Amino acid sequence: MSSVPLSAYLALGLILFCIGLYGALTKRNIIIVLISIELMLNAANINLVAFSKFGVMPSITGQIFALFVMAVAAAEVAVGVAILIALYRNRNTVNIDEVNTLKH
Amino acid sequence: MDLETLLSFKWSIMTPEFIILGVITLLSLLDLFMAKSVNRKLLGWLGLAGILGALISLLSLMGNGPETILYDTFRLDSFAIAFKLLLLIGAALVFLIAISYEPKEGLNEYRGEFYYLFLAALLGAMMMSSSGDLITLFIGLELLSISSYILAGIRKKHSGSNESAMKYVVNGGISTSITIFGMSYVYGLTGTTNLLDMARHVITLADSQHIYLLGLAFFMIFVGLSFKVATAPFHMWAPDVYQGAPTPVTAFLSVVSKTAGFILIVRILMVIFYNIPTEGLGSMPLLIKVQDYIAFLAAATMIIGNVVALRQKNIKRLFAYSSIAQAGYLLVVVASMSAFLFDTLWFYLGAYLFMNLGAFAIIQLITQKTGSEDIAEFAGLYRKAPILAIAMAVFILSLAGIPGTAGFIGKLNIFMGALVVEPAHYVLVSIMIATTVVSYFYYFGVMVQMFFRPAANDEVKFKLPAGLGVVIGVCVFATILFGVAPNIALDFLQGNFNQFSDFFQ
Amino acid sequence: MNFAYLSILVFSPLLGIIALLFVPKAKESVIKTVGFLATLPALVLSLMAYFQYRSGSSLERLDEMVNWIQFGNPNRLGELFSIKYELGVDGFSLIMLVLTAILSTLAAIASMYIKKEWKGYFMLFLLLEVGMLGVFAAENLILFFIFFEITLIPTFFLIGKWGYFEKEKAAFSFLIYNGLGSAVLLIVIMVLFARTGTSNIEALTSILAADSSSLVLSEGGKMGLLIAMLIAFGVKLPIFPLHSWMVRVHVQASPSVVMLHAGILLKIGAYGIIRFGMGIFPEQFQDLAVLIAVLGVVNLLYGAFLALVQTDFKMVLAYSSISHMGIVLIGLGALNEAGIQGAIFQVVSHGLIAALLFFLVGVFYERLQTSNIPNLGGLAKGMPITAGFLLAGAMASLGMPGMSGFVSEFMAFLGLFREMPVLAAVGALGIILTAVYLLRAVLGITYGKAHREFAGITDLRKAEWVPALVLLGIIVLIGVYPSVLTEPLTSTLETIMLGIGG
Amino acid sequence: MENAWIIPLFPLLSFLFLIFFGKRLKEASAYIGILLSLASFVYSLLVLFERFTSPTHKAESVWLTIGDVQLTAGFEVNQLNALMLVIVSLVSFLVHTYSKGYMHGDERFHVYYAYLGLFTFAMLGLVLSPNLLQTYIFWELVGLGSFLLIGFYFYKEEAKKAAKKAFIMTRIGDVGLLIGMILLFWQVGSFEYDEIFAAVEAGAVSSTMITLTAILIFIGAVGKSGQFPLHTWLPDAMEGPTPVSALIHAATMVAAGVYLVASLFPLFTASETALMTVAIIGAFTAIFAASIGLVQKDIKRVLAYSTVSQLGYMMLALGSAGYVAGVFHLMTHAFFKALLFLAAGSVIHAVHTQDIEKMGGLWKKLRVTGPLFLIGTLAISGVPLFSGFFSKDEILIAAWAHGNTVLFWLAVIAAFFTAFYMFRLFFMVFSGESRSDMKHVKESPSVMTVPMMVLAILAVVAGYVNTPWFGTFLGDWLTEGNPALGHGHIEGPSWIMIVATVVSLLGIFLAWLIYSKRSLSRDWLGASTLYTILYNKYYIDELYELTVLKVTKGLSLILRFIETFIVEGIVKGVSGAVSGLGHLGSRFQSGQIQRYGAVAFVGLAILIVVFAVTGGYLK
Amino acid sequence: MTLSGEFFAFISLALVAVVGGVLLLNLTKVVHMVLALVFTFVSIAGIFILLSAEFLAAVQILIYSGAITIIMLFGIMLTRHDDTKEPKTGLLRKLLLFLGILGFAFAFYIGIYNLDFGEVSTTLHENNTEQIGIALYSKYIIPFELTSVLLLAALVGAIVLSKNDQEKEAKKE
Repeated sequence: MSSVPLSAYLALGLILFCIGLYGALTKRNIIIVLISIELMLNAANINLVAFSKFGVMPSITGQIFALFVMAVAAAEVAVGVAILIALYRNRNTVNIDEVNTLKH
Repeated sequence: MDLETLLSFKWSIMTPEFIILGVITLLSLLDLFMAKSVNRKLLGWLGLAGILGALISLLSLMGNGPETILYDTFRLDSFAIAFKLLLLIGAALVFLIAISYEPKEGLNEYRGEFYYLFLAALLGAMMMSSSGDLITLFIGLELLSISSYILAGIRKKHSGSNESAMKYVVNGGISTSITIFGMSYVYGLTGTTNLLDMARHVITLADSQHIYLLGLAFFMIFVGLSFKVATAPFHMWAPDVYQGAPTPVTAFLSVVSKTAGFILIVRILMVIFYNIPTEGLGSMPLLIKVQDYIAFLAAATMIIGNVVALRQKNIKRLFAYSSIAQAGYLLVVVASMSAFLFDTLWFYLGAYLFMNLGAFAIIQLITQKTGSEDIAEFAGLYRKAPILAIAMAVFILSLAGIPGTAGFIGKLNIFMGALVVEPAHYVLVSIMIATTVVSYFYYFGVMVQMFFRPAANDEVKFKLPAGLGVVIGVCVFATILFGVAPNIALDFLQGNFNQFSDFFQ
Repeated sequence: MNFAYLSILVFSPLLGIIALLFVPKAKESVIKTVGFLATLPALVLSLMAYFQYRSGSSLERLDEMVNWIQFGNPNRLGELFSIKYELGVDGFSLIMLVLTAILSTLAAIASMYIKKEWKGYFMLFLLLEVGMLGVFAAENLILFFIFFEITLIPTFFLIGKWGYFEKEKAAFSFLIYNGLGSAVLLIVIMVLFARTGTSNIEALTSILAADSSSLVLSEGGKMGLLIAMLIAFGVKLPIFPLHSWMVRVHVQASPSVVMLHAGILLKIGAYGIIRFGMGIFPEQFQDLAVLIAVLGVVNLLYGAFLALVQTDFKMVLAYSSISHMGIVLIGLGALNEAGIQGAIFQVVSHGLIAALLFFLVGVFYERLQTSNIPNLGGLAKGMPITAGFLLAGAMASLGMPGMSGFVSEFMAFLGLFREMPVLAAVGALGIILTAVYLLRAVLGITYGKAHREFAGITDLRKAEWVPALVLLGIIVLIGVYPSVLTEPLTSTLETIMLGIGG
Repeated sequence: MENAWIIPLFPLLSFLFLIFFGKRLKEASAYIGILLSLASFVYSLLVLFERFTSPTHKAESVWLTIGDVQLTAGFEVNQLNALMLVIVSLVSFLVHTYSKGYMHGDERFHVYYAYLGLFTFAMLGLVLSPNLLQTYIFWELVGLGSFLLIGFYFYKEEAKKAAKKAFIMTRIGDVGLLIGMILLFWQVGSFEYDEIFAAVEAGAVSSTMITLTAILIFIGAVGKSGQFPLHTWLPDAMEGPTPVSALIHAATMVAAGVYLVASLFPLFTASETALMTVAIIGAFTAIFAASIGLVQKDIKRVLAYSTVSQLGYMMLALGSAGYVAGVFHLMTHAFFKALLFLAAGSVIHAVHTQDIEKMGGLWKKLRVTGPLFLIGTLAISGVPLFSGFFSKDEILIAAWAHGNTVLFWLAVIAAFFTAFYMFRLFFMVFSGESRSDMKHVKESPSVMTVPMMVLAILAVVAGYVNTPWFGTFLGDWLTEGNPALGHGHIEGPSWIMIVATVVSLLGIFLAWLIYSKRSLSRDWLGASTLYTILYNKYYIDELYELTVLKVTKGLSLILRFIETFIVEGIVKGVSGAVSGLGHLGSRFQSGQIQRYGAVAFVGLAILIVVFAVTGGYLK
Repeated sequence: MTLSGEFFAFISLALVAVVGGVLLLNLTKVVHMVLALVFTFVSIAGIFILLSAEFLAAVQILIYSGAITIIMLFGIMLTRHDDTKEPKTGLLRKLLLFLGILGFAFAFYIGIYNLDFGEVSTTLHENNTEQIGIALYSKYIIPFELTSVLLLAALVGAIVLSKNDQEKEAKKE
């Protein structure tokens, strides 16, 4: 049957998750941060879909779950960008480090 | 599935959700079609009526056994009812605060949205409390989160509000990713998203690798969700977001959203992870094994929340840290995993709801009046408005856990739960108590301002809006009532929810 | 005596609070009268209970019990994990109730020196009285704790708002120390409650007494709880080195508040140690007896030495309180009848004496605006009666026979000399030092050359006579006829001794 | 006799009445005081006469219950008590009377009488006490009375200091008494004298314990009776009104120490060490105080040191097993010393100074006081036929008989000193030139002189109740039925009496040579170091100042240091640490979004790694 | 693991995805980063196809490569997109973060490197879309409907927040 084992997919998911995470936590541009978060969600999707095929009880559920995650991700991005735009209007910056007036 | 099957389900158990959904629709349509000149506060009262309607319908649903629709994607067990009760009461009070919210630059244009986004968030929270399916829970969580992101940023001309929303959305996104990543493993190792099926599956688990992965998944889910309840290590966003967000939103985040987070944590933890054996059938559950980690996080949360609060000058920030600390106390409940877990959690969340919302109502009143969020604005409150000052004192005393208030009974519950188990969590309890004493410093700091310090200007007269008046009144009453006669609540719990025995059915 | 006698007694000051709600803020004399009157029901009721007890009626008839809080499922757990509203008294607590009621009434009179916001003051004052009365009437640890904490908040405000220059600091100091103390106490109580499912003192005593095989609590656990309890009450008492808050409070709070604070609140610590520490953990207490006695001696001498170099009379009294509380510990450490009885006597006696002395401080502070010894002197010239009372108070405090201080001191030492003669001998030094510092201070104030004109300064006013005379009267009464205390205490002591096995 | 307990109540009544209502009575207060003390005296006298015929009476009732132990209070009338009752009430009555004249015009007249009442009450109570505890109680109360009266002139700094000193010094002794008494209690199980004696006799108490408790109790006596080294308060106590000095610091209270030792005599005799201690301290104090008395210039101080010295005599007597001698001297001393003080008071009343250097030639002006003073002086000097002669002689014999040769000679020297300084005093005050500034010297009113006369008579005749010539009536009576107290009369070599007479006459002669006839230079000692040392009372006060006081003060300061820097320091440290932690935490909250996420993730990673490593899943 | 077409497909898709991710981290221009990520998203779609999730693959391309990327680009254009400077992040934080990620990845890796539940033949690839549709509209109707509320909320929110109403206010003044 399949020549690519489950673990390979999971490893890919893990790697992408880590990349996304690193990006989300180090990148300065808020847009990139948001995109990185999307990448993390996508990595989770890979897991879900992979489990859907190779899991304990293969079923369509995993794919459905992934679908919902995508919908959520889309909504989140939309809101994120909208907030960014509102912020940009007031602050004129997209640099995440400059968004630090609330502190201590 | 045809329509007939669809209609054969007992949709009536979803009445509260439908009511909220209906009101959301109604409000959005009304907002769209109503003339600009019409005061949108009307919508607020409408929304409040919706919440109260949902509350009534929820109460009427009480006392039945667990009912489920569509393979547990909706599930109404006593746990759900009990906690939804809190969510609805909290939301109703928040709504009252929101109706009286008058920020400087005006909110009139978005007031309609403001209200129904609250309702959307509430709907998400309600779904989080009454579903037995991971997907539904996740969607509920996201509905709550995304609505909250928008709410936090709804004062879009206010740079603090923007920043707060930005911080919220970025950190929320990360937390979502972490949670979903953990969930994907849980799904993968059980092959289902139905919590009870998962429980049935994992209970026979013997492969240590699977258990290990589930352990990792546990941590991811737990840390991801700790964002929602603002506990360590995912607590740092809270002060900034609370400070920047509009006060009603802060109140909402600190009470309703937090409650929902705990509901979700408890449900996932208790159903899935409590049933995972560590070494084959019948051995110690995984949850017990990681108990110490939770306890550690609880301790860290309490310490951070209470200690950093000492330095705060901004009242909203102060309450943010205070609510971190309170979340730490609640985490102690989770960490102790006693037989009293549900009762304790429910009672404390209830008490917390009243005392914190009451406090926020007063905070909103004062910050709005003076235009500053500095604690010093509370100076001389006793002179200017003695009743307000005494009400605030009641809330603060309750938060500090002084007898005679609901907060004390709640803490008593927590201590008992933590000590009644074997081995007892002496260290955790000690830390909790020690940090409580630390909290006296800042809580009583506010008291000192209100009662001891002279007011900067005695001119300011407080006009108490009806909404806030009701909130404060209800909260003072409830805080004292449940402090003096807690059995009203506890008997209610015992009498109507049958020890949450249907939780695992 | 019948239904809810104790409840009415304990909560009667609430009536005053309610009445005060309807009195306009500015009506000073009305407020003061109402505040004073509100302390009377408790006084009358407690005295009635005392005399009825003396005339042979049993105290058990006063017991009250109502279900209050039930944790968990009552069907499954039954009586376990239920907290009842249980009030009841034995001889010891009855005495403390009477003491509280008396001192509250007198302190209400002494509150005439309050200069501002009388309404708030008296409301808090009465709330404090409720807490204090409740502490002594509670038959149940959790209820005890609740009342214990209720005393905390009004005291915080009373110190912080109506005190002297550094009042806020003192209030915070008070709050944090006592907060910590009560936190530790809460742990102890909750551990006991969680382990045994009950917080009733008697039930706990019998459960732990029957627990010889350490099923409920390990030996170490019991010891730990006792030590924690000692720390908790040690803050209140205060035991060296947990005392610094108390000095501040004594100096900064207004005299009427200090009367209650020194008179009653500190005594809660001793009451707790005797009632709970000794009552619930008698065996462990025996192991700690030496430590307690040593602490007692340390307290006694430490307080005395420090009192010796203070220039503020209030500081002298504050350290003298520390020193005198050492005698309580000495008596407890002796762990025999004489010692324990001495300790209880000292609790009552010091309550009265401290109240008297602080009241007098209030009297002359009100007139002279200072309590600094070098600034005073020759008070006997201008205010001979005040000076006389002051001297009498000092005599009582330093253990002059014929006054209550002697009886308690004597019994405490009598007890300790039996068990640890050498330690007791060291402690006896404290008796000398007490005389030294008290005379130094009191004579410094009353005797010697007057540093000021006393023209226009009146001696004791009529209303001021009452507290001074009543307190001194009781002090002398106990000193001359100690049976007023010993007889009610007999059964309490027997119970304690039974637990200790002596 | 069954109602002997009423005796102390009269003065108590006087005290209570005067303290509450005295203000209105003003000087009429005196009548109340005098009347009530007279009542006491009369009653005491009745009791004494009754005691001659009937046995010891004792009545008690429970005072304090401690578990199974019941402490009692009551009264006992035995020989010693009865005798003391009379002495005390008599002197008290006389002083009450005398004071009416002496204190005339004082604005706190009634307070004075109230205090006198309080003191008399306490003293009579002390005398009647049947047990140690009660003794202790009244022991303290007499101290209180003494304290109040010494400090009567409270506005004088010296009076304040003296009062304080008196209280504290005696308290030091009292603590010894307290300890001794409590230790004894736990040995015997009772405070009752008879039970203690019974236990001691039965050997129920170990001998070390007897010695220890006896010495501790003796410390109490040392404090009260102004024995070395706790004597320094007594001379200072002369700051009080002079009648008070007569009553308290000569006749009664200071004798209480002697009385205490006498009461507990069987205990002391059970321990040779204890007896020896008493004797040595007594003898040493006798000569030590006498030597100081040689050079003092204050009339009352001279008398005070003489009191100390005489008390030493009494102690020596008791320490030499001379129970009768001690008590006998106590009695005679009470009379002649009270007389001397009252006479001195009369002098002071007349000349308004206490400095004997400023006096002189008063013999002619004070025609009553002078002779009375002389009688007293003769009595104290041990001139034959006066009371002092017999009692002192008794003491010397007791010392000799007991084998304390060294102490005996010390006592003899002290007797010489006594005679010398007393006559020095007499001559300086009464003989020689009258000073120019003493024109308006007037004899005291009869209310003052009559009491002195009574005392003078007693000072002469009191000795005859116990003489080797006319029978030892007193001794026989005192020791009757109580062999533990020793014999009523100790036989001694007759040369002792001669020696005593010779030394006292020698002393008088020397004093006459120097101070009256002035054939020897007055300044024979004036500039010498010895004089300075003596004048400064061997620098004992300074020594105490340097040692005890400094050490105490130093300890206090050290503890204050600990208080501020360690006790408070730790608290500050902890609160500082918490606050610092808060500061750190709040700084860490930098506002940077990603830091928050990073913290969360790193936290997660740590949890996971720890879980992986410790979970036991890695194979 | 046999060398098959599927294997090669996986390897190449995975490589593209990872490279895309790494480029995201290392490129300097924002637009480039977004484009790099498009590659990743597309290859993930490919992975989905390998996993018999054709419908998801299509959705992936539509949503991620299409919608989300476009939104991002809009976002970039609406804001200041020439901002390329990357101020130095705290090295310590990067290091800590890196260590954290390393530990995290390692912990997971040892859990999954040989995870295998055994092959069960699935019918996922047959009528994939229909299966999804049926499940979505029957079993998962509640979350599905809830998602619609979620999207509505996001829509409203996005409009409210990004609507530019400054001119209007300017007019008022």
